Amino acid sequence: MIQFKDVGLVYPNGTEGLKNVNVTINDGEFVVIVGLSGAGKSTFIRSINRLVTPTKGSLLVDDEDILSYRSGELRKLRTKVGMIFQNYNLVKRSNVLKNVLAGRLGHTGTLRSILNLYKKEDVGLAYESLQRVNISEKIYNRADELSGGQQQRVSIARVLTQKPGYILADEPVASLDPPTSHQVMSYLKKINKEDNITTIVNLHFIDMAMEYADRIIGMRAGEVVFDGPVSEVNEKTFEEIYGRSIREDDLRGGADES
Amino acid sequence: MIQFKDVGLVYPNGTEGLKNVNVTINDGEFVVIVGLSGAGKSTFIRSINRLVTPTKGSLLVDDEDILSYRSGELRKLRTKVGMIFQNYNLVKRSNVLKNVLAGRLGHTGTLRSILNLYKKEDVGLAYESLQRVNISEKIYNRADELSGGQQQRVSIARVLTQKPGYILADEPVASLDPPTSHQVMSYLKKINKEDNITTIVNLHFIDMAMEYADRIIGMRAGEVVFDGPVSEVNEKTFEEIYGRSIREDDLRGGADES
Amino acid sequence: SSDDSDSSNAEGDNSSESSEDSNESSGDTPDTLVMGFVPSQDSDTIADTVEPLADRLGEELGIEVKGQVMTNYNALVEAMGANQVQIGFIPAFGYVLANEQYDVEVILKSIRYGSGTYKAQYLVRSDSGIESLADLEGKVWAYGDKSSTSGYLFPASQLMKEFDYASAPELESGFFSGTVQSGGHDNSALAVYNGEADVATTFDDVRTELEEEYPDVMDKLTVLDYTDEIPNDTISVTKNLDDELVQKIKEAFMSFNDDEEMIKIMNDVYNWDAIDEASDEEYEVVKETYQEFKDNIEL
Amino acid sequence: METYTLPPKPERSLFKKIKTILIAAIIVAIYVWTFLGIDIDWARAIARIQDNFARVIPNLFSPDWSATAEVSLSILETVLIAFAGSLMAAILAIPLGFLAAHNMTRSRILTTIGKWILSAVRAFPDIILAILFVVAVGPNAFAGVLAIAIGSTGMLGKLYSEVIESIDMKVVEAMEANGANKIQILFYAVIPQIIPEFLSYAIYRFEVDIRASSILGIVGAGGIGTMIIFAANNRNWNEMGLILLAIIIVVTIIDFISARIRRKIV
Amino acid sequence: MTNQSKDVVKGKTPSLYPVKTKAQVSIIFIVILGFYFFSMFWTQREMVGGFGDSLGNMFTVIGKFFPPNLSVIPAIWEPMAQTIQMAIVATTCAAILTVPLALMSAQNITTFKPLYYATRTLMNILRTIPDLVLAVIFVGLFGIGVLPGILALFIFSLGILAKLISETIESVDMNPLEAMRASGGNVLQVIFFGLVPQVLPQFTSFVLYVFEINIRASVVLGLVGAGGIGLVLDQQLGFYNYQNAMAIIILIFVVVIVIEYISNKLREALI
Ligand SMILES: Nc1ncnc2c1ncn2[C@@H]1O[C@H](COP(=O)(O)OP(=O)(O)OP(=O)(O)O)[C@@H](O)[C@H]1O
Ligand SMILES: Nc1ncnc2c1ncn2[C@@H]1O[C@H](COP(=O)(O)OP(=O)(O)OP(=O)(O)O)[C@@H](O)[C@H]1O
Ligand SMILES: [Mg+2]
Ligand SMILES: [Mg+2]
Ligand SMILES: O=P([O-])([O-])[O-]
Repeated sequence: MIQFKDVGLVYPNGTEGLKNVNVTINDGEFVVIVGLSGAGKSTFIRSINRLVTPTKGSLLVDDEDILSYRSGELRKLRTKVGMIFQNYNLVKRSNVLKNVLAGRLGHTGTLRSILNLYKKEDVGLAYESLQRVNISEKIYNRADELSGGQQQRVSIARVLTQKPGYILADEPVASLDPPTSHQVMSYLKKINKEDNITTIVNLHFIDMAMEYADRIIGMRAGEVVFDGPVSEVNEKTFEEIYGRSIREDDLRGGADES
Repeated sequence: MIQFKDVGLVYPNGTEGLKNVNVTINDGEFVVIVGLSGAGKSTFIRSINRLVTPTKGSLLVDDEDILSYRSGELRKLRTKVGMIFQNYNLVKRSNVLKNVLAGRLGHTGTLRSILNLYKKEDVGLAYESLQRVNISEKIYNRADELSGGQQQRVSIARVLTQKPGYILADEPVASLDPPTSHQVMSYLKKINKEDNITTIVNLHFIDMAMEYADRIIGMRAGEVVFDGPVSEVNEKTFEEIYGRSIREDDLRGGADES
Repeated sequence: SSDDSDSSNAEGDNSSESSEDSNESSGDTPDTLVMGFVPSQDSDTIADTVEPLADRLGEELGIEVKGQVMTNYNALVEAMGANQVQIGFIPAFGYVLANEQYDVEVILKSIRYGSGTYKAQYLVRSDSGIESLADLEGKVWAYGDKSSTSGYLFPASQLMKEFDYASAPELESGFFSGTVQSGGHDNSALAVYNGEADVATTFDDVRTELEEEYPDVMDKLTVLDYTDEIPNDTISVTKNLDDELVQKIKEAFMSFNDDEEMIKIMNDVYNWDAIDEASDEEYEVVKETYQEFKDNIEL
Repeated sequence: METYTLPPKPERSLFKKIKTILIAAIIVAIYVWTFLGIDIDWARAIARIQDNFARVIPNLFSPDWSATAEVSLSILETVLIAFAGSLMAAILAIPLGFLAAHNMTRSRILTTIGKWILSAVRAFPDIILAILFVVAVGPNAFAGVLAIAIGSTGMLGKLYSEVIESIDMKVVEAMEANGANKIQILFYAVIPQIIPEFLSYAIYRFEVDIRASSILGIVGAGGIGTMIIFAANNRNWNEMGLILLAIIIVVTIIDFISARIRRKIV
Repeated sequence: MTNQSKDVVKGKTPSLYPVKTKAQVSIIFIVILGFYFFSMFWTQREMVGGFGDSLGNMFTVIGKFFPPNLSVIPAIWEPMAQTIQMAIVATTCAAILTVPLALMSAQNITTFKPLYYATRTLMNILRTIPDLVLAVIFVGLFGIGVLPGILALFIFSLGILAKLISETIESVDMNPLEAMRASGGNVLQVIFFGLVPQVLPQFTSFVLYVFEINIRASVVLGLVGAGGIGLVLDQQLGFYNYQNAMAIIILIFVVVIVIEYISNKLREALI
């Protein structure tokens, strides 16, 4: 369970990234965060694994306030929380397997990992994760030899190998074309359901959010302006989030609608 | 007018890029070429300005066979045929105006262009082109400061500045999100209509092709398997082109349908 | 300043001495002797190996001897100071530094062309009309570099005495109208040959080195005058070498004089006719010259 | 053609304008100073090369084959010295490169110290380094190895730090988000990104060091350098020709081998 | 590839790298390491003393360089200036001439193979010749003076610059160049519009890097009568004025730092 209690975040330059955020995310939920560019979506997500640190309030993950964590605890937290990035953030020159095994780093001793002495189970897990996202045949290819969608799948496999309790995904499909986007979102959803991993995703496109989310959180200027199940989303919600009514441009070809 | 007569192209490694292609494209048409990846769409387009050279048949542009052209004539041909690329192909470190003026290179003496001594009309033309794609306020920004859609608009402005008789566009929207894609396609269509420039575009997404094209050419394994007006396209056409019936993934959220 | 560097170094040496196992109280007898060799420039064939000599010496002494050729005497001086090299073949000027800095002692010297000394020469163009040193006033002077005994120190010292200049900079700018630092004796001679300078000071006789490339050099350049005698290269040893060993080294070298084969090697490879005993006093003249220039050498 | 007006160029601040003018003025001044300071008598130079061409060039191109064995041995020794020295430098430069890279060492003071150490090492003339190592280990090839190692560390450290500064930090962030510790991040996110460049700079430096061996002869560190200096002092152009040929052959071979290795590893 | 996939299918826990890659890299690694140990052994075989008092000895000598006699700095300005001037001329000329040479030795620009190989070989040879040898040859040809020094630096810089810059050119984004060609630009126009803006920052930084190398190389040039600060340094060492020599080293250090500062500023401005 993740609880934001009165969380505020002011960046060193004075920008207010989060304002007075109160949100509770239950285990196993698939939450999508939508909002304009600069609304604070990334800041929200990155607070959860402390890539940024809120300056106010308290943020509880599994009932512990993570804001006071220091390096050792922080690494433990991050081992528990997997993250997927817009640009995949793979090591381009390393091969797929090594990239995926990097997900195990938090569970592996320093020396072992430096010497590439992974436990058999870890390598097995990595391979299994690659199979789950259907890309196990590329195991020895270098990451830069893969297409965008394939790279994103590898990065999902990396997170799976981490065996996290939570997955955070910051615009995981922004660099992908629509069919591939759907594919990636489907994988995320599948994993959310199969493994019961709480998943929090940032998206720009509302129709896609509607298709995959259990629950939608709308942000605007650092504040949460909407929070509810997909069924509650209506025209007015969009106005709240985007400050104007929905336009065709806000939609990205959802498979079901067309 | 562009005429492919029995055109074939075999790449040095033996791949057949084009097989026995016979197509005539009339002035002022807006033609969209669709087909699977590797079908030969790019090869088709790039033959027209001789970025690749067919190895068989004859290819007539304005009734002259361009396959025999050598460097001087080739430059004249390319001055007449503008091209837009998937990745915009702008010089990232140069500013927008300079990028757009590059469209005038074929019309400008070497010394003049190297010394940046453009004719006043050329600069005027470049500015006007930027205005036509609504991006004139970014004239002094460096290309890498622009978003993808803006960059593609700059590259359209570059082609407009060239004052071409033909525009070739090789997947001009593949790196763009749907709203921006529609915007870029609209600009291309607008220019096609206003200036009566023959426009040939490669697209992956069929619904977008249907929306903007006058005529669709379907390719498969180097061969033209469909050629006809949009109105003639039906379920069977897709099967011919893609070797299977249409799937939701082939569509990209068209604005009108949703 | 040389005094305190001396004392500080003495300490360093003592400590290294105690750390090594010395079986006799008077000094070291290392298992291996290192012989460092910096050839002076006035030989027309300069060897880049001293192996034959080192091997022979090793045989005579019953100790392993290694030989290394260097081309910079600073390196040799420092190596002797650090006791990395025990026997040094050093030109006179380098010896003076080594003696001053690290109490290196000369034991032998080389005999070339039948002499234990050499001298510097003043070279002028034959058609220049320069007939005496006095005629050099207002002319352009070419020398190799300032730390060359024959190329700079001795001639400069001679001219300063003769024409009464107190320091080298005054000589260079007062007596001469200009100077050319050429980097080498051959270059100095060529500077005169080509008319870029009027007089070159070199060892006697650099022209033989140039004869092959410039067949007319003997005619075009004449020797105007010579300097005083400069003592030849030394064979020196570090001060903490065992006295008996030093004696043996001396004897071994001297014995080469009676060995036809060795004489031939030395002549072929180093231009040496023979080896002779030498003492520190013989180098006094170079020491004086060094002192004279040391502090007022123009930067 | 209709009339048009370009939008005004973005206004640059007065300060910037002055700065630009000032920089331009300084550059012009530097060149004026340079060309006034350097006087080359071209007529003399041309006369000289006409005289000397025949003395030097033909001899350079007719190498003195009799020295082949000696030259081959020396160049081999040089290769060994350069190899040991540059590999040592390639390793020594790594910590310094990381210290001087601002994205690895967050403290500005430490990076500045790192950069200054590298500059100081580079400013130290090779010849003095060589003397110091002769003092340390005696006049032999190993002194050369050490002199080359230290001398090369300055340049390699600088180049390394630039490579490190240009890596993709997003990957580092991704590893951080996994719970990897600093050392793991180093091995998983940083090293894979820098290896190819490090490798090519190290190989490049190896080549440079083979050439730099001339300095070694000065201190009895052996190798081809001694022969170069003696050939120069003796004006022995034939031997110089042979030495040059040997160096060219060796560096070409190294170029060839290293290109293959690089292809394998990158 | 097919072999690898088979490997994968067979075992549930594949090895981290394909066996073949692993073997190749290991062999290369072992060979390099073996060669290293051999070199170390070979270069140390002449070593007599061991490392016993190496550091002590070194510090004794280093101690002689301190304190630096900074009072000589005014007197060494002139040769330092001469060195800088020589380096400026050599670097500038090399930077200019590098442009065509680097283009000709870049595989993606020069598609005419013989020309590419010819320039590449020529550049490799130039780069190979030790600066001292170049200086000696040019002194032999032109007599003493700054000209042979400048020429030696020039040739030497040219080799380095052409290599570094041609590699930069080979790594540029070719797409804009294709766009220029597609709009009818000729070869020169394509290069000026498409290529130059992409390589300019690297170019500047390499030129300044070579400039710094040239400043330091002049120490060697001093040995053959090419003048400059190297001659003075050598002289001061020769007379055992180590404290003066240290002042010269400090001056060189300052120049190196200044160049590095300028280089950083310029790069920041250009990127
Ligand atoms: N490191 C930072 N320092 C200062 N301000 C920042 C920083 N990161 C983000 N901001 C600011 O904080 C606000 C929220 O940014 P955030 O990245 O969370 O937005 P977002 O919703 O993710 O936007 P996008 O959709 O563009 O990614 C923005 O105004 C942004 O400019
Ligand atoms: N330079 C080349 N050399 C060899 N084969 C090539 C070359 N360029 C393309 N091909 C091959 O020619 C065929 C047609 O390629 P083309 O690029 O025209 O396809 P496309 O329809 O544009 O595909 P995509 O949608 O992926 O861009 C493909 O099989 C491709 O692999
Ligand atoms: Mg964001
Ligand atoms: Mg294509
Ligand atoms: O050997 P010299 O000192 O006379 O040059």
